Amino acid sequence: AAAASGVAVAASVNTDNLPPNEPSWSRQLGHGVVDSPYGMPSTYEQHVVRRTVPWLTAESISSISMTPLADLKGIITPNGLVFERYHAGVPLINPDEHRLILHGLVERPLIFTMDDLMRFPSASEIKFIECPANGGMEWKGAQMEALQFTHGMLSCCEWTGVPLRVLLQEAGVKPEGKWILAEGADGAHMSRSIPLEKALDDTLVVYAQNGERLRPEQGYPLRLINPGWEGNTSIKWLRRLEVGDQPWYHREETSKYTDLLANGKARKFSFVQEANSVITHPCPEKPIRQSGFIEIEGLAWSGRGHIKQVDISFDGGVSWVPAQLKGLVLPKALTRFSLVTRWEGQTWLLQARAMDETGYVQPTLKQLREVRGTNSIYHKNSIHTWKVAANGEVTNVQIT
Amino acid sequence: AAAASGVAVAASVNTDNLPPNEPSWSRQLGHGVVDSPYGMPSTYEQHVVRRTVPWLTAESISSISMTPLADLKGIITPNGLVFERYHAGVPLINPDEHRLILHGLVERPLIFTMDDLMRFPSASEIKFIECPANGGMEWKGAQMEALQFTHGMLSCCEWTGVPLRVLLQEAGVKPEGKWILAEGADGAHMSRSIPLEKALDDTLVVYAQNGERLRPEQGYPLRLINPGWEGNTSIKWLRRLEVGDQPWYHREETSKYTDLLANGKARKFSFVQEANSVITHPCPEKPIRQSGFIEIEGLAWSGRGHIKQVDISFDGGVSWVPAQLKGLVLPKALTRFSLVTRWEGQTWLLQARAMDETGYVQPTLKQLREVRGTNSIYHKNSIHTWKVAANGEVTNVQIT
Amino acid sequence: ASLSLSAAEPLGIGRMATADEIAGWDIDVRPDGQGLPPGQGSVMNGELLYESRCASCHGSFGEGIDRWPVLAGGYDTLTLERPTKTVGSYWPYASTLWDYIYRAMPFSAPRSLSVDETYAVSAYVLYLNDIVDDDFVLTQGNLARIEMPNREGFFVDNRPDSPNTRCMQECARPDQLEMVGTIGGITPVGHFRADVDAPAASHDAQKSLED
Amino acid sequence: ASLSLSAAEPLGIGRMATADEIAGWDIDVRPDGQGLPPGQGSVMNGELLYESRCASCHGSFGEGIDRWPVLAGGYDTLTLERPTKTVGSYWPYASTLWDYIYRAMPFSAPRSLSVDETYAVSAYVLYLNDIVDDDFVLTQGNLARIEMPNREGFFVDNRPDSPNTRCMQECARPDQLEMVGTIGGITPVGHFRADVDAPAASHDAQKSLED
Ligand code: HEC
Ligand code: HEC
Ligand SMILES: [Ca+2]
Ligand SMILES: [Ca+2]
Ligand SMILES: [Ca+2]
Ligand SMILES: [Ca+2]
Ligand SMILES: [Ca+2]
Ligand SMILES: [Ca+2]
Ligand SMILES: [Co+2]
Ligand SMILES: [Co+2]
Repeated sequence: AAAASGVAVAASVNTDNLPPNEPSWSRQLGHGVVDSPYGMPSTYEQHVVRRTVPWLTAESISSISMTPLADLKGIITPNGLVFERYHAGVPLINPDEHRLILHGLVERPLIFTMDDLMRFPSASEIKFIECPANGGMEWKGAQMEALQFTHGMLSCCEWTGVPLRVLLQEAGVKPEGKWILAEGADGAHMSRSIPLEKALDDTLVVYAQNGERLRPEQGYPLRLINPGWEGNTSIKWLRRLEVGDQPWYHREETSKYTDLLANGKARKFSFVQEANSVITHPCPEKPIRQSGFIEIEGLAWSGRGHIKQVDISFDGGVSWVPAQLKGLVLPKALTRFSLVTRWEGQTWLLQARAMDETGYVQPTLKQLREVRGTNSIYHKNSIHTWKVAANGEVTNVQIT
Repeated sequence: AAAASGVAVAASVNTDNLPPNEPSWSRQLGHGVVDSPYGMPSTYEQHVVRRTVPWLTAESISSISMTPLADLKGIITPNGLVFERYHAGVPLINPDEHRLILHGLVERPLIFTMDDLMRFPSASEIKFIECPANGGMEWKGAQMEALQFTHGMLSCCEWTGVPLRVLLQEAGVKPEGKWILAEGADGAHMSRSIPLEKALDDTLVVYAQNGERLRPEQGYPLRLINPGWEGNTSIKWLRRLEVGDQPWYHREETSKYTDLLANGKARKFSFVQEANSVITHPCPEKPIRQSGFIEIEGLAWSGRGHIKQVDISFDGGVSWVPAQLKGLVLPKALTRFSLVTRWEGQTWLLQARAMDETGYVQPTLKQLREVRGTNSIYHKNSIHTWKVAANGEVTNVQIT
Repeated sequence: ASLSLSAAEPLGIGRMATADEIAGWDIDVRPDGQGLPPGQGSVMNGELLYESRCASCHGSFGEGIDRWPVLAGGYDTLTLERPTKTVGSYWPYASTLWDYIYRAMPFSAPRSLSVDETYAVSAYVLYLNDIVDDDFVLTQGNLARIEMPNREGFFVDNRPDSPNTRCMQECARPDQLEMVGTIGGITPVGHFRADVDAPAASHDAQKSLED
Repeated sequence: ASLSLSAAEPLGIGRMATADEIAGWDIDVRPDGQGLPPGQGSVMNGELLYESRCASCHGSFGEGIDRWPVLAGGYDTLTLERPTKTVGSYWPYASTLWDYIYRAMPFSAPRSLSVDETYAVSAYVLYLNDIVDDDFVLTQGNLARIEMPNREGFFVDNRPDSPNTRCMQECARPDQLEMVGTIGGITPVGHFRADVDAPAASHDAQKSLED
């Protein structure tokens, strides 16, 4: 096969390890079992890490780091690479000393230990979690030069916990109960108001991610997951749930996480992460290195349910072709799409456009800006454009 | 609620951190983002690790470690806890110097770099992987005192790679081709013969697990996954695939991984991991600590496809009640089952019995021993029994 | 759904929380004043506290030091290209200020303020925003009655608000597409591009770069 | 399926492997002798090599030192309660021996034996198993003709072989259930049981326990 595509031997390659030679690692023994009781990636993968953009925040304690989406496959984000977002640093909580109090408009105010919570029937769900500020640095113009920074406030795990519904049932919600305040045990005591309707639908009180107990950065030992909703509502280090008859209008639902429009009015309680998508290959971190066959690959997701269709444009949105969904297509989970084609050095303005089960079609940047202006910060889910140059390099551009 | 179940305050609990007090971690800032570019579990979870039973093997280099199933939730095994099995230690392979050669009865013998392999259209599948020796220490009698050792040679990940079918298509298999030899780049040069039929069905040439590149212990940078088949056939550190017209009868398919029956004859090419199940809660590591409501939970899996039904017995197999399957029920993947009931100090002989989509029902130990004797080593998938004592302690027993 | 909620038999897991336990953690305050503990604080007392415990980050006038949040000013900027969203210019309710300071400020010593200190420092931030006079005393009784300038500035989520359709052909006029490139050099790309001078990928690394 | 395999258009990824490249890695040997390189080795030469490079683990008579594998003996033990499965008592083909030694032995220096050395040491292991005489010379030509004692000992997978049915009631007689407990003390349980003397959970930890 493949006259055009040779095995590219980089300068650093030691040919002693290439066939017909027996590589050095094949002529000796490696390390034994339980050398790492808890394993880590290969030292050759040290570039696959979370990264931040330091100037975004005053310091690292109230900040964000992004998932290296360009290096990830499938739909599961490994726990070590799930993006970080918090407002007072990551507390180190002793799980034996952690408590959840459920009170307010309930028949029976309750207090739970972690052991108590794990006695309830558990549920496991693969769901994405996304910061509503994902992509928000680009309302006014393109400035992020890598996929990790344009879309990396996004991860997807298998979460295990108790449906909040079950806990509410245990406490007995009074008829006046309409909203729930969720509060964290971190220094920020992060708090958000959540409509009872959501709590009864699919909110989970979570203690495990991808099989093991939550990571400290994701709320160990306990957090909320509001599937499909802006990440900030999925309170981490959860210590308290109060049922009330109206929302609390706390700092994170007034000063922050409201969406200021051009007319000076702001949208509040904008919970849902609307359908979104991005091409993960090629991308700035993964330019095209060889002509010929190429699989255009990417991720799509919607806070309203399943992804139904993703289309690809090579010409900046003038014409579109359908991509294939591949692997598991789960509601409110990352979904992979793929389109195989050939690249022979042509320039592309590459775009993906997702449609979800409600028929909602991801908007263009122009459509979004027309309605929302450029000061909205949050919920920027417009069609994203990668420019593929004749040499295969990929850059972030905007089409207006 | 719950007069009977109090918040058990262990001796080590610092009441200063309990409500109404503000815990210490809520009164200070935690660490910032990218403090761990690649994150790790909480230091409070240091007991959740892989473990081995040292006397099983001469040393750690050719040995096995087990997944701590009792502490895991859902169906995904986090990469750091996936069980280890290898015969010459874990090689540290430079991915730029790794090659896969595909040759033998093909039109076009091919050589691939890792970059080449990642250009092919990828597929991601959640599949269990199990060592056929899982539970094999118990053919003659119960001796493993924990779930981690009775069933821990078992993990389940989302694997991403190229279907082997696609690579074979690229090389063009000659009509005489019927078997494939897969060979590793480790010191053992681990080799197994795989029928072409399997290769064309669902074998994957895998470079990623749970989103990120393979862990060294699981074959970095490249391995085979033969879904539902004994783990040993899923050659790690894969460097060579040769197409032939007959099997090779190598050491791992003659001396090992053959099943010696009582009459002195041995079964060969016993690839499939038949339906199996185990109760993960309660279990020796997770005794019952409180009377009242309890969720009996466990894992079921079958190398022949989906799990269709799991039944539970509380009386050592005299009578059975159906359990519920919960979460994703995927073919050749771990599947969670659940049964909620009450425990008030009664003694139980607790069993789970899986049935798969082919109608195959997991056998009793007696049935298995009658047909296979006790020298089979591999493929011991019989119904497992936990004895629950009046004090809630759980021990491993056998019913004969 | 709420019917079945109260009707169902409890599983009996956990135990009743005592009123005392709840009281210690029940710190939330709502616009209608629910949750506010008895107490009070004057602008004058607030000034001293603010100067010693807040100004190092937020500035003596609430103007924000370095990249720390601005707390005051910004009136009539919400429609500008670069709005200044502050307690005064943006926040709809005064209760949010009290609640937030009591739960999260000062940044490095959350929950270190007493109730009266919280009233005082909240009063002072309101004063910095010209919402109250310099002789004002904020109390459990009057906080809910404070009218914030932007209280009418919010509306409930009405999305989807930006309709697109699944057009497949001639969806835009090629000659009208305008392509705008990236402002270069401000994101960490050193791990995959050799030719650039870019920030580091963590605050620590960036700091040591700059030192 | 195999038809479409050769018919399909290649994607053009990767490149042709050269004969030379393949030759270096193509080390496998089959029962019919395919894959055996030209060469030879005598039992006599094998003895010297075996003593210096193999006996420290497998023992001078193939009896196995400590827990290292036994290579010889065990005839007529396959039906006993504790069978001894060796090259002589269990392996169906001599080719497997040559292949395995050439790919994986000696344990800590795999691929360090030459072709002739592999013939010699294989001959010696066969000799230890009374399969060849002390004057035997193993060659590319005669290896496939060696008849192993247990060559008829294997049959192809015929599972499912142990039928159960989904019985729900009275599936066993309670008075006939016999419960057998665990042999205690041989698995690492120290991480969840305080009252026991058990092995450590890794070889290193166990070794330092015993030292
Ligand atoms: C060491 C720096 C520091 C000090 C001292 C400090 N703050 Fe803050 N403040 C912050 C940071 C950082 C934030 C934003 C936190 C986040 O990201 O959630 C903030 C946020 C705020 C906000 C919300 C701003 C907005 O627009 O949402 C208010 C109000 C506030 N602080 C008041 C105070 C008061 C009152 C004090 C003193 C009692 C104080 N702060 C002391 C750093 C500080
Ligand atoms: C340092 C110890 C060591 C030395 C030296 C050694 N071996 Fe081994 N041998 C092993 C181990 C360990 C295994 C099993 C490897 C595994 O777990 O897959 C083994 C397996 C074998 C087997 C397969 C046994 C079976 O029943 O499957 C054969 C045959 C063998 N060795 C032959 C040799 C020969 C010939 C030499 C010398 C050229 C040699 N060994 C040197 C440790 C050693
Ligand atoms: Ca449970
Ligand atoms: Ca690909
Ligand atoms: Ca309250
Ligand atoms: Ca002043
Ligand atoms: Ca060959
Ligand atoms: Ca001798
Ligand atoms: Co929002
Ligand atoms: Co088998």
